[in-house]
Amino acid sequence: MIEKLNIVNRLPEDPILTTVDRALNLVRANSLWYLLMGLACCSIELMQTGGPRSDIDRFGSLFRATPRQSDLLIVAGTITLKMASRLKLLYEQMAEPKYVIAMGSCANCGGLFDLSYSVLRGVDKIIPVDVYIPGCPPRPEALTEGLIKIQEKIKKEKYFTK
Amino acid sequence: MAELVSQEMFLNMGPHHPSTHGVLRLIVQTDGEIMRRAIPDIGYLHRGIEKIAERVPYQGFMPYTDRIDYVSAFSGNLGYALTVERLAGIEVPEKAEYLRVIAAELARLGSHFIGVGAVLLDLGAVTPFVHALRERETYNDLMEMLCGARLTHNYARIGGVSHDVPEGFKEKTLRFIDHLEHEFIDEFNNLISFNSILVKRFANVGVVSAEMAIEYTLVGPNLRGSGVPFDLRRDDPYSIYDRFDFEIPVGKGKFGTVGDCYDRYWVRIQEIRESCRIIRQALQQMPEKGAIRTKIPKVFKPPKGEMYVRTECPRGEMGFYLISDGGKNPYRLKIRTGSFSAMSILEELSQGVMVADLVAIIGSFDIVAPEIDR
Amino acid sequence: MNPAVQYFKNIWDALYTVSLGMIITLKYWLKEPPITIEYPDRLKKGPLLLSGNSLEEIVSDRFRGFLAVDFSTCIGCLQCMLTCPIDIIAIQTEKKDDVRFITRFDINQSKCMYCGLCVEVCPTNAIVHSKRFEGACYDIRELCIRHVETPAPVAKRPSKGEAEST
Amino acid sequence: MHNVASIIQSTLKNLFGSSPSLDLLYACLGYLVPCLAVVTVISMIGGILTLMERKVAGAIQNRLGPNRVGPSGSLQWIADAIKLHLKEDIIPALADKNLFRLAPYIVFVGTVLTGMVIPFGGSFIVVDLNVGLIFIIVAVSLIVIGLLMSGWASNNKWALLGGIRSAAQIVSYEIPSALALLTVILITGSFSMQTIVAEQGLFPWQWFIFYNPFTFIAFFIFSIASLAELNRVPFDFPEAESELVSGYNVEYSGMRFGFFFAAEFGNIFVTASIATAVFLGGGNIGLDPYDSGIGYQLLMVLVFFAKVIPLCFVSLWVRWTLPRLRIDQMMSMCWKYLIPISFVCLISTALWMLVFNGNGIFWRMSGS
Amino acid sequence: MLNPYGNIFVFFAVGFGVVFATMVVVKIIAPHRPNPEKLTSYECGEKPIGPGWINFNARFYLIAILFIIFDVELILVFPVIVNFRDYLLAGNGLLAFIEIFLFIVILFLGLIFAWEHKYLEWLWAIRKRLRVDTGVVRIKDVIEGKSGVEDE
Amino acid sequence: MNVELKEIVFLCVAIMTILPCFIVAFSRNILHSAFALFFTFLGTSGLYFFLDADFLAVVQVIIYIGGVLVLLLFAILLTRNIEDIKTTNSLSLRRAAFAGTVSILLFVTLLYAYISNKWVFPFRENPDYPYFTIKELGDLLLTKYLLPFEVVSILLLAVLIGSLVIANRSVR
Amino acid sequence: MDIININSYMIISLLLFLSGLFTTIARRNIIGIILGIELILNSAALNFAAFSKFSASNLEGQLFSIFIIVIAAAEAAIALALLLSIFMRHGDINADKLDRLRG
Amino acid sequence: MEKHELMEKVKVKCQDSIVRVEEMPNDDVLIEIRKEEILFVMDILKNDPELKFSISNHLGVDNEDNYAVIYNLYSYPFKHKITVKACLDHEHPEIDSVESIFKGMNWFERETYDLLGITFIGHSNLKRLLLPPDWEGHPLRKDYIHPDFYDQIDNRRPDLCD
Ligand code: SF4
Ligand code: SF4
Ligand code: SF4
Repeated sequence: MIEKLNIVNRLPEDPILTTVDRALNLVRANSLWYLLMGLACCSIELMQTGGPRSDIDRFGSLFRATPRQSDLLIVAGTITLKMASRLKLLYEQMAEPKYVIAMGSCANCGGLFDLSYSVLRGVDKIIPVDVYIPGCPPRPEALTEGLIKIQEKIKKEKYFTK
Repeated sequence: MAELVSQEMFLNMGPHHPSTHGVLRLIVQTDGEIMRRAIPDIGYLHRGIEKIAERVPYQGFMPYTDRIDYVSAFSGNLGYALTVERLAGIEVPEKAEYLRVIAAELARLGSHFIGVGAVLLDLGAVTPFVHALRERETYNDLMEMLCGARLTHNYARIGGVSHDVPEGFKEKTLRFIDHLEHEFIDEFNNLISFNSILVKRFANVGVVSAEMAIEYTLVGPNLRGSGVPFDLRRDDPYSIYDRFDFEIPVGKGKFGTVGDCYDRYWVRIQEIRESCRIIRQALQQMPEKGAIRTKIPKVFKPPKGEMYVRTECPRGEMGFYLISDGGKNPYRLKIRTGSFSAMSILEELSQGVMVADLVAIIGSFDIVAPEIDR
Repeated sequence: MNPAVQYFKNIWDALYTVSLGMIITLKYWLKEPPITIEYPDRLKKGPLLLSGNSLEEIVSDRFRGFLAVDFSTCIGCLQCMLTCPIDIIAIQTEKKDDVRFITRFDINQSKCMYCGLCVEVCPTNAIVHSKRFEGACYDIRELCIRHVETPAPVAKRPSKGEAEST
Repeated sequence: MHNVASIIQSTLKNLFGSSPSLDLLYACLGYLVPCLAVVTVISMIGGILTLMERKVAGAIQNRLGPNRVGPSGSLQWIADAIKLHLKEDIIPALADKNLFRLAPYIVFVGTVLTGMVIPFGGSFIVVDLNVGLIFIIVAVSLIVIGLLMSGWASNNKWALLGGIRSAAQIVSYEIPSALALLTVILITGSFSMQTIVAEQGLFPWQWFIFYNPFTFIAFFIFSIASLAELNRVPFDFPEAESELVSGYNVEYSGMRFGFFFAAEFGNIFVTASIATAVFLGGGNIGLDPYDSGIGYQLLMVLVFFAKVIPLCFVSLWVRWTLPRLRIDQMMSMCWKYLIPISFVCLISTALWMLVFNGNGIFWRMSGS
Repeated sequence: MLNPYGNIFVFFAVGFGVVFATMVVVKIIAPHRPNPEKLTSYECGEKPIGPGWINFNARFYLIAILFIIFDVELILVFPVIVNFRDYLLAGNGLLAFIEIFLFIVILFLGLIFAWEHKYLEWLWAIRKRLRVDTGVVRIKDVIEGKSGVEDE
Repeated sequence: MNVELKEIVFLCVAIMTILPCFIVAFSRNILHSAFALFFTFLGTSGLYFFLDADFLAVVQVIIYIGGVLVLLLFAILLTRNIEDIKTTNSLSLRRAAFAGTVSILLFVTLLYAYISNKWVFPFRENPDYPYFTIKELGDLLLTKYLLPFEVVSILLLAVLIGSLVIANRSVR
Repeated sequence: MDIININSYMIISLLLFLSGLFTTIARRNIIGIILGIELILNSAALNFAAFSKFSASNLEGQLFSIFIIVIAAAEAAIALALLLSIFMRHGDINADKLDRLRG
Repeated sequence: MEKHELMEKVKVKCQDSIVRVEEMPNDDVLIEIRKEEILFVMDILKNDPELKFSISNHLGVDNEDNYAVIYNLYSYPFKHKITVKACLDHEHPEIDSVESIFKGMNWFERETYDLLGITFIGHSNLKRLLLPPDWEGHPLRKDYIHPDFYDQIDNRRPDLCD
């Protein structure tokens, strides 16, 4: 019953609400917790991004070990066909609102393992991707940029308004 | 004491699990804390690199060797280049050899930072891991100076290396090594290695005897951790390793039994020192000028034949078995890696240990998923 | 050793080593400055990145970033295209009135592995790795970079000596 | 017995007059206001501690830590809190839904209850219970049940394992921590927090930690045991990321998880306060807390926080230094080291008092 | 009026109320889009095998038994300890001390019993299997000595 | 207005004590029974507070909830798996009928006895009921009940050893 | 309205006792039975405390409550240890089945 | 030990199990043996006090007209290496498992089975190791066709730039 009262994306446009939306988006954008998940080489750069040099924690992103508590799935590396269904499940288990970064060529489109028989050609085949980051691997700064892109995207989203 | 006998129950560790170092699944049969055994289920990162080798030219395969052991990408480069060179009988210029040694040892440093750091991370010590990452950041900088990429260097070429030493590289490396030898390692040891909690967690856990290690084809630091003083750099020298003076750290049961997790960990810590020594010597001996690369034809076709070359990677020997049919692509390339063997021992080793120990054991083998799966 | 002695030694060891570690972390906490480079918005000095910030601090000279093509020197020899192990460079040339035009020079940056093999084989150094690494985008199609918009005539093949010098 | 509620009531009565219905209202207000204040303080400090944890981690690890929201990141915790409110609340299909919903309530209530007996310095204590100090143990018992409940209701192996581990751990460490506190009770002869604080003084040598060598040890035992009760490194088994993914809260998302989080960090503050009050003199500046002017009262609060906050930081500092023990080592540490030692401390303190007629090294027992 | 303990109930109610109110707010302002996949149990990305049940180690159980006894003991000793000071000041300190001492020592015997009979150990079997000797290690020596390549 | 805050709270606590009892008695899920017991114990402890028995209330929570209930939960979790738990706590119908009859009969009789008010005891609040119960209890334990106190410690020792031995034999 | 009196306590305690009794008799599961016993003991302790306050003028009632709680805890420890032992031996803790096993 | 010495010794010890002995360029000795004798040869190589080999690498090759399995052995005490090769027919590639002699071969053989479809008789657990159990075909065979679909995932990806 109480679900009926849910106002997410249900309210009409209205200047005040838009401001509220914007404020909430700002908040959400600055508290993106990512799922600790390294798939392949890119995961090393993912670690480095969390490391001292280009500390992703600056933007309020810290890692969570379980998908339930994370907002951001950073697909860092090669997704094999064996892994694909698992990744999809993990994505599904994340709580709304959730975002996906495809990090590196492999996650973008299979990358150099396009020639392989067992590699999924792009993570967007199984889950929706919000930001693609090129690079093999993308350097930490590039990942940071991707994060900022996600933040920008979130800031433009509507939350309460339709 | 036989623990409580109960119905079998299975627990999935992985493929998404923080302690499985990449994607690796362990099906753990346990009574909650103490496990009957852990069955590794691998292949979540099987990218078919061996098949790809049959589909790309010899030079074109070089970037793929970065991705076999991505933590120390250059080791893969080196092994592959050596294999092809030996098969085709290509001479490598002197300076290139030195550069290769320097890069390979730097890679070993970089890899051990992760290897040592990651196991500590698994044990809940985050700070040492981050400190190790900080040092690795310098390693990445050095490699980027040298060849332009932080992680996937693609530095070696068949017949040499791709770039000469850049301006300032030598000084920076020396400074880095000094820092490691005189500050970092001691501090790191005081911070964590001698910590009695760590010692308690590592000592006498996951003991691999020397016979068992050889039986299961363990290699590299894992083998040496079991007390077998074997290092390809010394016992089967390749490149120019016979010119350097360095020692082979061996597990001696520092805090417990020979071949326990602590020994493997400690061997790695000591290898950081030894690598520093090698790099220093190489930097001193390296000729100032000289070619860095033997020219090979654009369409490179080595003669028909077979070749097996092993190199000492941070995770143990990496062997390339190359079969050429005289064409421009390899006919068959088999890559033998250290983590693969380390993984296969896990099933036996995991019997009767605790979940927490399993984490320590996996970590102490310093496993990298694509090395297992390729 | 006597178990009783061992008992107290354990306590002592724990205290000693733990405090050893704690002192080090305390030192870091209070003394060591952060080494974080605050990309993207708080960088200093040097040439600008796309985002308007300095590059020099973070990227070395040889950095292999996005590929860039200089059409004033490209001779349309297709070497780069042939060398690339994963065929991500697509070049088409057209011959019009004895002049070859490059009508298409597409590089799929989303797939490139930044290996530098294509750069090495280019006889004229027309294709190089720029230092650009920022390319995050919402649509993967943005990562297919079409270097040719209007067909560009190929450059003259350099003389032997010049080519050697690359 | 001092009671904030009655003070508020009488103040309100004086201000707005009295009538039966108004009285009821005043009574409600009198109870609600301090309670809400304490809940707010605990959750806010919990939130700030999450931020401090990240900042301290940053400093120790050569990083910066959060620095984008608010001046150098100081509002990060608010952003996190708001974000958690905006997250979907997932209740897994296989979970025991009612218990799954109930668990965060119990854990949070357990934390909040402890806030009741914290002497914030001066007369700032919600109610100075006779059983004040034991009350802390009560709250801990509630938390144990909450964690077990969350672990079981999730219908998830990791969660259950985490819940059981944390239950076993917390109950085990309850004993040494209680025993360590008892050494002080020997001296004060009262469980009332205000009495305990009042027995001490402004200067370090008047604190119970320096009463005799055994209380000194007891302080450390209490600190270690409370680290364990808080599930903090080196005892963070229930949520050991590398073993149990995230422990008992694996399946919790959004604000339900937020309550666990808040409770966890709120508890850091709570235990630090207790250690301060019991061993470090609390907010005592040598004046009578009830008879001093408001300025002195605030000074006492300041003194109290000046002691609590460093203790909280020590907890963070330890967390970023040490690795995690193994579960059996943790248990044997409790049963083989902490409990016997705290027994010895207790008995020795009693003996000490017997011999020295209740006087400590510097501390003098009144009336002796 | 309530006596001071009334606060306990109020705290209880407020604690529950705060959580409840928050959860209602969350219901209203948070998105809610369940689907069968989302509601599966998390098991490291794998589809869960079997029920989410774990037959945990019976050691925990022993610990709980041990705990409950000590807990009871603690409770009984509370009132006595509180009185210790008064007795001391009244000159009866020795009586109280002996009582506390006896009580605790008896319990301590229980602990020693448990210790001696290895009820506090977890890993017998494994210890034996790995031939672990409780070798003595001087950590301090190692630290103060060379930490480079080790000599035997 | 006659209703005092105290009485409202008392009613709430009483209900919180009694309602879960029925879950304990009738739930098919034994863990639900156990967790319901949690509230009963909590409620009882609340009732103790109304009796000014602060120490008793605290003891109730610490031992019953912190100790017994945890132990019970461990026992349940150890001996049953979750799927089973949901169904196996069934009542034996025959015995339930018997028990129900007995209970109802007892209830009716005793209730009648209580409210028919034929009992004449000086049921009144004792004005100088001791307030600081811990000290008083301690006094009792140190004087009048010294022997029981020490006997309890022996009993506890016996229980400790006995239960450990019994449980551990099966663990082995 | 004065509901905080001995009668309300006795009724509460009665209800506790009866549900405990019912549980003890009707449950098949041994743990269920133990739950019932705990309830019964609890009700007894409550009664002691109530009478201690409303009739007697000293704390002995409370002391007895405490002893009851102590005994309850000890009972639980022993009972559950036995239960574990039974479970390990028979793989079941159903009282009915154990009856049969005895024969 | 000299290469030739080793060759002689092995020749003497294994006698007619050996089809041919060859020197490889990498101061390595290659012996080709008859596949039926693999256990015999391996046993000698491992247990002979003068040889004491242990396994270092194993692979299978699809030679289009036949299969070959290759074992690289290394002797830790004597520091010499040897390559053992056996040819299998193309229709039914089968060979005895040497798992009983070298424990570490368990996974190597599983991998070869997985990727090449060579059956190892007497192997304790001959299941797919790397690829998912429901995978079709053995990828390292020369006639293997890369699949486009797996597990309801369309794994084709048109070139981005076309
Ligand atoms: S994109 Fe490159 S670096 Fe990243 S996982 Fe793929 S191959 Fe590795
Ligand atoms: S860098 Fe490598 S992958 Fe990229 S276009 Fe050049 S050759 Fe191809
Ligand atoms: S870029 Fe270089 S290699 Fe490529 S076509 Fe132009 S000249 Fe040839």
